[in-house]
Amino acid sequence: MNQTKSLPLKPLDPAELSSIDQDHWLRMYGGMVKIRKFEEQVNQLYTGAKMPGLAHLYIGQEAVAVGICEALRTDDYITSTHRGHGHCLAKGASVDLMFAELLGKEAGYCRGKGGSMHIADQERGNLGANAIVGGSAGIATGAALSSQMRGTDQVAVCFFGEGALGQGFLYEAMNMASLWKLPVIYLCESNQYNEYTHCSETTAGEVRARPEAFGIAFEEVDGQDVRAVHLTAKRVVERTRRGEGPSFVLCHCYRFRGHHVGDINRSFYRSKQEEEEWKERDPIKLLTEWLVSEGLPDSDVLGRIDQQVQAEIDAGAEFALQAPFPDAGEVDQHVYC
Amino acid sequence: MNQTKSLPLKPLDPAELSSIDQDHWLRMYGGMVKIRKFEEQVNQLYTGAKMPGLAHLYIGQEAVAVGICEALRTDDYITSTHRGHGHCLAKGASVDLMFAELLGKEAGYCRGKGGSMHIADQERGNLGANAIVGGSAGIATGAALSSQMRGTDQVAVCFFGEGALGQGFLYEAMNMASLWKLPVIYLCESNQYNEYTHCSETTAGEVRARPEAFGIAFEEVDGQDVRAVHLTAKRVVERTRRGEGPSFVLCHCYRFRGHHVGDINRSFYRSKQEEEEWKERDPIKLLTEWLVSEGLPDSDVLGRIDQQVQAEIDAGAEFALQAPFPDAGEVDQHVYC
Amino acid sequence: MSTAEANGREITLGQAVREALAEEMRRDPTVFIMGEDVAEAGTPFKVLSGLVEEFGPRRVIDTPISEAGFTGICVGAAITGMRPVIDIMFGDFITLTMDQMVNQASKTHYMSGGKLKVPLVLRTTLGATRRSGAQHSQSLHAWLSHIPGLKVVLPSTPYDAKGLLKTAIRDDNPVAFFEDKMMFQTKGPVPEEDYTIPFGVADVKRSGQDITLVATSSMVYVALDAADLLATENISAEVVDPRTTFPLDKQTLIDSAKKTSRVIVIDEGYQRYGVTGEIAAVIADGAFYYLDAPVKRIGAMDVPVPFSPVLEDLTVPTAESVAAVAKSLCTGN
Amino acid sequence: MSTAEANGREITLGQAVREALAEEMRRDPTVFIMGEDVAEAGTPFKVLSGLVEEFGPRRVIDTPISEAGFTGICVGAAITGMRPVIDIMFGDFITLTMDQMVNQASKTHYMSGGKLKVPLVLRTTLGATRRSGAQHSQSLHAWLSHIPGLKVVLPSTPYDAKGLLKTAIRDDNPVAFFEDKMMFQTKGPVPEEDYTIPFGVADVKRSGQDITLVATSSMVYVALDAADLLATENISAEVVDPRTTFPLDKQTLIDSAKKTSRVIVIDEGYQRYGVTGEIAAVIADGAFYYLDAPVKRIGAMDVPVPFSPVLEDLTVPTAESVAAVAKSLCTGN
Ligand SMILES: Cc1ncc(C[n+]2csc(CCOP(=O)(O)OP(=O)(O)O)c2C)c(N)n1
Ligand SMILES: Cc1ncc(C[n+]2csc(CCOP(=O)(O)OP(=O)(O)O)c2C)c(N)n1
Ligand SMILES: [Mg+2]
Ligand SMILES: [Mg+2]
Repeated sequence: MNQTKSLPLKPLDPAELSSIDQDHWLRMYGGMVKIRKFEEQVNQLYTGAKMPGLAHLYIGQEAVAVGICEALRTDDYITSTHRGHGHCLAKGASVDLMFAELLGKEAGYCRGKGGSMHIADQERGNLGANAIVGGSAGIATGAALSSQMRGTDQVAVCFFGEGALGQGFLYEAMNMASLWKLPVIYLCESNQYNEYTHCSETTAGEVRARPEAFGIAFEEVDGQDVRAVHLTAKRVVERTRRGEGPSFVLCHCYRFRGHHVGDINRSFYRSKQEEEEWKERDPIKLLTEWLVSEGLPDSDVLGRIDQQVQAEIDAGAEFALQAPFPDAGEVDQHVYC
Repeated sequence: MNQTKSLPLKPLDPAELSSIDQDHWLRMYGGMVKIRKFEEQVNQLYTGAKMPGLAHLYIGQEAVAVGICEALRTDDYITSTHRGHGHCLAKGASVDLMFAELLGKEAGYCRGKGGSMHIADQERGNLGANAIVGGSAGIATGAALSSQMRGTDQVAVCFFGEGALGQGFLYEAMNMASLWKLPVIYLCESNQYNEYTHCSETTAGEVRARPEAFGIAFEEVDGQDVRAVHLTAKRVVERTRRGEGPSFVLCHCYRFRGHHVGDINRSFYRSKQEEEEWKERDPIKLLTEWLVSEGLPDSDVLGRIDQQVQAEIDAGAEFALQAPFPDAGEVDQHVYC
Repeated sequence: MSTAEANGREITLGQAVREALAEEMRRDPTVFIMGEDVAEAGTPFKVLSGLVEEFGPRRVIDTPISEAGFTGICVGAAITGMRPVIDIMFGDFITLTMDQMVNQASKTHYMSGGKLKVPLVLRTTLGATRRSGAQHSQSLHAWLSHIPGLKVVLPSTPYDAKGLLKTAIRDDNPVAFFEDKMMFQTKGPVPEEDYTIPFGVADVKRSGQDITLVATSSMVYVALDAADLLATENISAEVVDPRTTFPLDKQTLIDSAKKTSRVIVIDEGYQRYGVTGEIAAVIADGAFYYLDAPVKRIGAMDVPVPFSPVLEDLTVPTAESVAAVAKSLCTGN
Repeated sequence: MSTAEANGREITLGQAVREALAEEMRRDPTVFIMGEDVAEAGTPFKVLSGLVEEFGPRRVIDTPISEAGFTGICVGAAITGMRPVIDIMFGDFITLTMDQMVNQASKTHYMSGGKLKVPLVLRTTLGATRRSGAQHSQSLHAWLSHIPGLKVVLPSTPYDAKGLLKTAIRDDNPVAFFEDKMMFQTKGPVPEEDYTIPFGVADVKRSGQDITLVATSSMVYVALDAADLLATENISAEVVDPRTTFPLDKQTLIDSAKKTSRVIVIDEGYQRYGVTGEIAAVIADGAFYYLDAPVKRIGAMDVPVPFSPVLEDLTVPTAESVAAVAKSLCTGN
């Protein structure tokens, strides 16, 4: 069954919707397409044995990263996960330096030392992807404490998958965030699976009750619909910036591909049918249909965006492939400041 | 203000009350008196420099340990805390071997190797006190899993102070206990303070909402009233034994003394007045008044119990003082089986 | 029992681990497995494939992502009569289990004066060069080797893995069992018959006269390859595998050092304050009057493991780096 | 700046720590303290008494009992411009912070290619003989010394504690700072003036000719007392305090060993796979051709720390045990 059908999701408020002009929606369309094409390229690089390590694709979840980050300022903070390419791009990272990092090149965001699971982009407030599930809950919460202490109005968004709900560390951080009214948003991307195990086998009770138990405001949204995600994000981010304390946003979504590129035969943990049903609600398709129904300036504006993005992706991948690896001398640099 | 006044506590059900005969209440009276006198003796031994280390007295909380353990079988499991003398005694440990352990003597329950914070009494299902706050949540939950796997109907009770609510580890254990319907009872003794910090400064939201968020049944009880604790315990233990899954019982109580014996000047964290108000609800006093009002077989039955207990305590302390320390050769025994 | 009795039967290290688990689970109904994606998925490394089909989900238990929590639950189950085998996917994640392993499991028997015991096995991985980045590539076995009350096993061959894992499961103490994630496909002779390998018995993987190479886990292959390189220079290297860092077979290590008078200790953990320091100190003390050269150590470079392959490969010991040091020790320059 | 300039001013190690914190908090508004019962209570050891009165509850922050959680929060605060000083009451509880210290704090700078930094200090305690039992008596500094990206400090005197803590707070890297809980009342000369002590510089606490006693933290006093005992037997012992296990001042240790040709390494951590192994290996290698005897090690006995005083006292190095070993090394029997 299509799990989103059973979700208690509110219809969108037309007034709120129209408060955002079409250009902004087109921006988000471009942002989602960029993530999609970036990941398709990653898939090619990986299967073409050009990319080492592991590749956890964000395809299918684009609406979450874009809907949230479009509501943030450049100086707002995010922390990300092993499935972090989408968050990184949505926060404004450039494609070429990301590809370079994924290929372990010196031109990469982390000089090739971090890799896919550790990209950080300080200039845009991305404090880094994290390969420890739940591991960044403290970093995001601490960034929020720091913003409060320094008297800035920066907001911190902690992206994590629903698997992180298993880590007690998350509740320790949420408890303190609530006690100290920190400007942090816990952004749970519930794509239904912890690797190969369905979240219903790992999560007792109601997810919403967990943040609420720590006095944290809860919101739930259809993570396949960038409009729903973004409208909620705007509200929550404003509230958080005003100093009203932490929130928890549960985004119901789905990863269209395997847990990582190598996860091809998925029938032992989920059905083709389930995958197909979710793909009917492809976030890019949904936004496209709505934009078209709303009427576009000219018919191929979306096509032009697709082309621009594709060109950027091609150039970025090419740049990364050509870029040199770090010198051997780099290996023991940056262990200490 | 007297915090229990503001608590949402149900009046006792007369039917339930009368389901327990007076002898049993007298047993519980004796059990509480034993803990009280044991701890008074510990206080003397400690201030008399006869007992090494730290002494965290249970005085004031006797109704919790006794009310719960009187609802358990000998083969049921408990795990305990740094403030564990009461749990240990209520589960049936003998006074002399406990004193011996507290003094580091070979005759002690742990051959003097454990001490006050680590007494274990396997024969009576006491899997041990624990000096890591929240540290035994896994042990109790695992004992419940083991009972389920071995097909026995043993129940496990995890005693912990409200300070342990700060440890994420507790939520990891509760989540799995709920998922797997384990026969474990999380027994939170909320004596209001984590050492020298009031729990309101360390606990966001509602305590009851935390176990409920993990799908765990919640009960709340006046921890100063052994009748309330015991009636609740009976119900919860039966339910748990029937295989209905984990429960969480919040007992509102108060430690009458310092966090440990050395904690004399407490005015920086709590007022004399608050202490006095709570002492009005001394669990032994409350039970005594009720028993008297109900009518006792003869007027000095309680006095006789007091004397018997005092004699046991005196003899136990004397035994421990006379008992020899372990041989030097013991030091590297029992590191491995 | 020895590899000889395998008469031609070869299996991978991953299969050896699975066979040990399956056979012990058949032998003893109190043995069970708990961890993330251990059941249908058989772990991301597929080491446990098939076990849930034979033993069912009550004995091969998928958990939430709660390493501390399920390790603690297994401590409790072990104290009360079960024999859990904990699966921690990547060795880097044992950081999350340290309170339960070190403050609880390792001390329970002692603190209870010998009353309680904690017969559990924590299986996890070590080893770099998988391009997994700094949080999925560490070899943290030195930490657990430091803790009284724990035993630590580092198998290097399928034969050792099977025999040592059976011993670990039958042991009444908490045991940490580290498998190199790059070795799961390594093949070797393993007999059909039931056998165990005692802890604290080092194995001489190759005997030699001129220098002793003490190596753990996959570093044994690095050492063997180095020995081949050295042989071409007429240097005869002995390769000794302690197999367990605790209990440590000091005598065999010291005897080999006395025989060859030169020693290099090779381990994939961070070099400083790690396994190489302890073993080097033990040998330098025990064989002091026999050594012609200082005991040398080659651990992983003391840096977080970098992602970039060109950098990551520089952080681990190699046959070449070992042979180079060995040669300079033997030729005295 | 040196103890000489104290001109008579003596304070306890606890006071020295407090002074360092207060002075750094006045100097730098980004420095703050976080931990359990650190504010009004000033910690159970009263080391922080008075700080909340001066700096207020926004800079001296009481936390829930969530060691992992607030350590992680401090990592995030450090990455974003603050300089947290984390208070972990007992060193045994660092087990709960290992993922944040080791997988996050220690690797962030490297994994980000040098972009992010984590200027935090984790202050905690070590040391036994307080009758606190197996979970409140450990000295786990070897663990953090093993991890690239961390620096580890073990002050032995009030002077060193103040100067090293200031250096730690001003350092841009994550630093673990271990204070022996039995040493808080130890008095020593400390100047009024601001001073810092660089990391990686060992201090010769007593100079001698016949044997080198390398000792950390409170073991320095054990070594000094042993040196007094040895003096009565006309054995002149040199006592060297590394002060930081990383960075480690190998040169000073090796030079002392070359001078005396005999060495004992004394540390209160568990002996096996700990600090003594690393330092002994470094010296045995670096001073190989100068040593007249094997480098000996005296760590804590490899057992969980027992509660009973008669047993606990047997587990730690003493002046007598050190002197006995030293004598046998010097007299060759
Ligand atoms: C602490 C920890 N435990 C286990 C893992 C291995 N692991 C990597 S991803 C993953 C599943 C995460 O699921 P979720 O949080 O829902 O994120 P998703 O992959 O669905 O985006 C696991 C178990 C890890 N990286 N960290
Ligand atoms: C993990 C851990 N952190 C800190 C401590 C130090 N400590 C001992 S008791 C205590 C307060 C515990 O409060 P609570 O759980 O309410 O138990 P109570 O003392 O009130 O009975 C603390 C912080 C500890 N023992 N373990
Ligand atoms: Mg998921
Ligand atoms: Mg309390």
